[in-house]
Amino acid sequence: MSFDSFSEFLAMGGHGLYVWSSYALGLAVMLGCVLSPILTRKRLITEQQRRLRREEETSS
Amino acid sequence: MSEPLLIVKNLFCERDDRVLFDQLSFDVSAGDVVQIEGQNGSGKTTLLRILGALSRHYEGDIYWKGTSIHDDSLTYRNDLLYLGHQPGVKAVLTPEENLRWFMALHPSLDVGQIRHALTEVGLRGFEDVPCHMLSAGQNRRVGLARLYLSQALLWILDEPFTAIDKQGVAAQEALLLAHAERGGAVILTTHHELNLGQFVRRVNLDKQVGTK
Amino acid sequence: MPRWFYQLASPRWCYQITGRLLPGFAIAAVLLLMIGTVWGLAFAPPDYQQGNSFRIIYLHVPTAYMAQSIYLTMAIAGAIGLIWKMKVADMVAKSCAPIGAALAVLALATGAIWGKPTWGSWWVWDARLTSMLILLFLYLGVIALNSAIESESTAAQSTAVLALVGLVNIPIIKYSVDWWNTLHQPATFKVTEKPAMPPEMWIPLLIMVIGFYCFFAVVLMLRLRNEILRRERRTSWVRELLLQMRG
Amino acid sequence: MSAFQTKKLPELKPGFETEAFSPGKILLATLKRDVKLAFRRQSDWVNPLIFFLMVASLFPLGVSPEPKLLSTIAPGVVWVAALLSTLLSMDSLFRSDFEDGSLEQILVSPQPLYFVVLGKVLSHWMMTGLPLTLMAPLLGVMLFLPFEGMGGLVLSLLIGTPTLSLVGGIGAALTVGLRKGGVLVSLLVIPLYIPVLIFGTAAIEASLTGLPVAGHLALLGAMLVLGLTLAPLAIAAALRISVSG
Repeated sequence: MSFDSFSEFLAMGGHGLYVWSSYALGLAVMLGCVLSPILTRKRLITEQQRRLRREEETSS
Repeated sequence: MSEPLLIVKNLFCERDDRVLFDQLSFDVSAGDVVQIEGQNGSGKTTLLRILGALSRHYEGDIYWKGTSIHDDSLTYRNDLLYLGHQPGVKAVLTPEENLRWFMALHPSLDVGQIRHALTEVGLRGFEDVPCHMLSAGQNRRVGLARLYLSQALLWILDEPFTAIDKQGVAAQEALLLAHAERGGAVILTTHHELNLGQFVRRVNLDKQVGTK
Repeated sequence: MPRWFYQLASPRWCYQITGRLLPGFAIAAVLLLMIGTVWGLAFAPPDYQQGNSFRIIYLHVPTAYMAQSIYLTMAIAGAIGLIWKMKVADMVAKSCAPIGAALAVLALATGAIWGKPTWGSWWVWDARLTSMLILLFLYLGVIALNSAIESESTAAQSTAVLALVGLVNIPIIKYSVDWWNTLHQPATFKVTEKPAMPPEMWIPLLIMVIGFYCFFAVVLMLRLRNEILRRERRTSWVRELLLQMRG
Repeated sequence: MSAFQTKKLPELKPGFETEAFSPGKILLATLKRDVKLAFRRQSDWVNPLIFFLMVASLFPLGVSPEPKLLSTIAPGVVWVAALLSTLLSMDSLFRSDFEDGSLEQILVSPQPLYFVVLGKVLSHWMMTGLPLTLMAPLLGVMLFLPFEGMGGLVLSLLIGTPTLSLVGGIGAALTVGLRKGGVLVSLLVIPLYIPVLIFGTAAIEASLTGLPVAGHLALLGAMLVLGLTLAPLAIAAALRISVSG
């Protein structure tokens, strides 16, 4: 551990704002990267199931 | 009979989620005039572009003299004359200059024949007029003049008679026939009722659509 | 061609195998990134010149590195799609571009934030940052071209050509920017060029890089599976899959 | 049948075309044709030149008319203006051929596309890059570029602008089938232009400070050689893809 206390850890030797905003940004971008395809998948599947249902109705 | 020149095997093509044709097979021999029929949007132009090796959005095989057209595309293009939807005529050039460019692309043809070809399509006296001053039909004729110059075995013509008057159409039909008689082959689409009677073979694309 | 190559070419097989691989890679990514971050933030010693702001490199360097290797992946996948007409390769190439662009943006942003305490300004025309900016431009071009072309296969082929042209250009761009930088800039110290980085500094960096590779794999597979589903929606196996999901 | 006038066509000679073909001939023919076309449509090549002049004259107005400042930014300004006006003319390289069907005719002809493409790009350069190079000293004077820099300016543009045409041709070929290709070409191509810009301006700066210019020009030349060999291949592939779509 290179920090003596938690508050020092947060302060990052006066550069806390820079370090923490970087990591927050990183987390946000990475979450976005993961969430966007998951949401796309959900939308895609509902769309296609709606299409399937429509086709079943028209064919029956 | 000898081997067919062009063999089309199990062609499948899909556009915008729509199957245009599936399991389409036919062949073309020397002396054939083949008309591709079908409603608007049935894929006539697409098929001609595929046959002209311009589009590769298909599955299946096309053979020219026994080899796939993409394996030996140079031989195929040597034997091919393709006239597309657009006549390929530059508006700012004169008919003669346009044909000279065609001759540059096919360097072994005889440049001296240009005047003769233009006369044949009824453009005598218009050799030096820029094409944008000519009518749509005359522009089309500039494109068709290539038929008189070409030494290609296979002609692929997409709506060659668009904007051409009745006399012109009759002359062109005779030309297609003459080409077939000298051992060439023609594949074309047209909305005109061809007066070639028994000489024409028809490939209908409409039947392709309904098949599941 | 070996058998797995043909199998890989089958979207259906690809969908199934990625489905099986996903959880493993996801767990690995989360673990590695967490270990690397905690180690880098809390346990690695501070840099003797920059103090604690150097801890940003645990994010900046891996993302910058990933942005480059994703471009390489994209170009290679594009080339495979172009040469062997392999649909899955096209889809991989298409899925790569947005991930690479996102990581390039992240690398630029963290670089800028790191620059403020280090150089005293948000943006410095440093060789690395400038190259990264140009890489981002290349990504944006690829994405723009892909979205401008309606036909899927034409879009895939065109972007593959563009990606390959970009790939040939990247070394030229890099060389010219490095050279331009030394011409115009007084030399600034660079943290990554310091000869002796102690192991407790670079081991977490290595862990982060591997973690980011896993992360890339996860996002790539997620995107790839969407692409497969969308493009293969008319096939019977997707239909069955949809029916199963309905329960 | 009797309705037809009988037609006579010359006999077909199989394998007739394969005999004669030379890359030099088709390159020259393409060059001639495209230069002729450009001369008939003056705006195609005059407009980018006017644009070049106008962009360069915006800088004194936008930055400052102070000679000292202008002379320091002059190399960059002239090069950026040259780059932008090349881009402006890039979109039309294949577009008219695509629209009137000439491009299809080229693709189905038995000519190697490489040389036709090379001919088109060279003629494009002759109608944009070359006049830009000849006009550049005028801009240099307007921007107070010292006389020592003129040699570097003209030479760097002379060697650098063909590369711009070659690389831009790739962008033009990729977007030729699209309705709104114009801005897209710039997006695709600008990042690829950066090395040319860097070494082009560096050559001018070197000649200003009396340093040897040859090294920079050699690098520009190397890029040109690389472009001449690889760009037509990429353009040809891109054209086939675009027309196929």
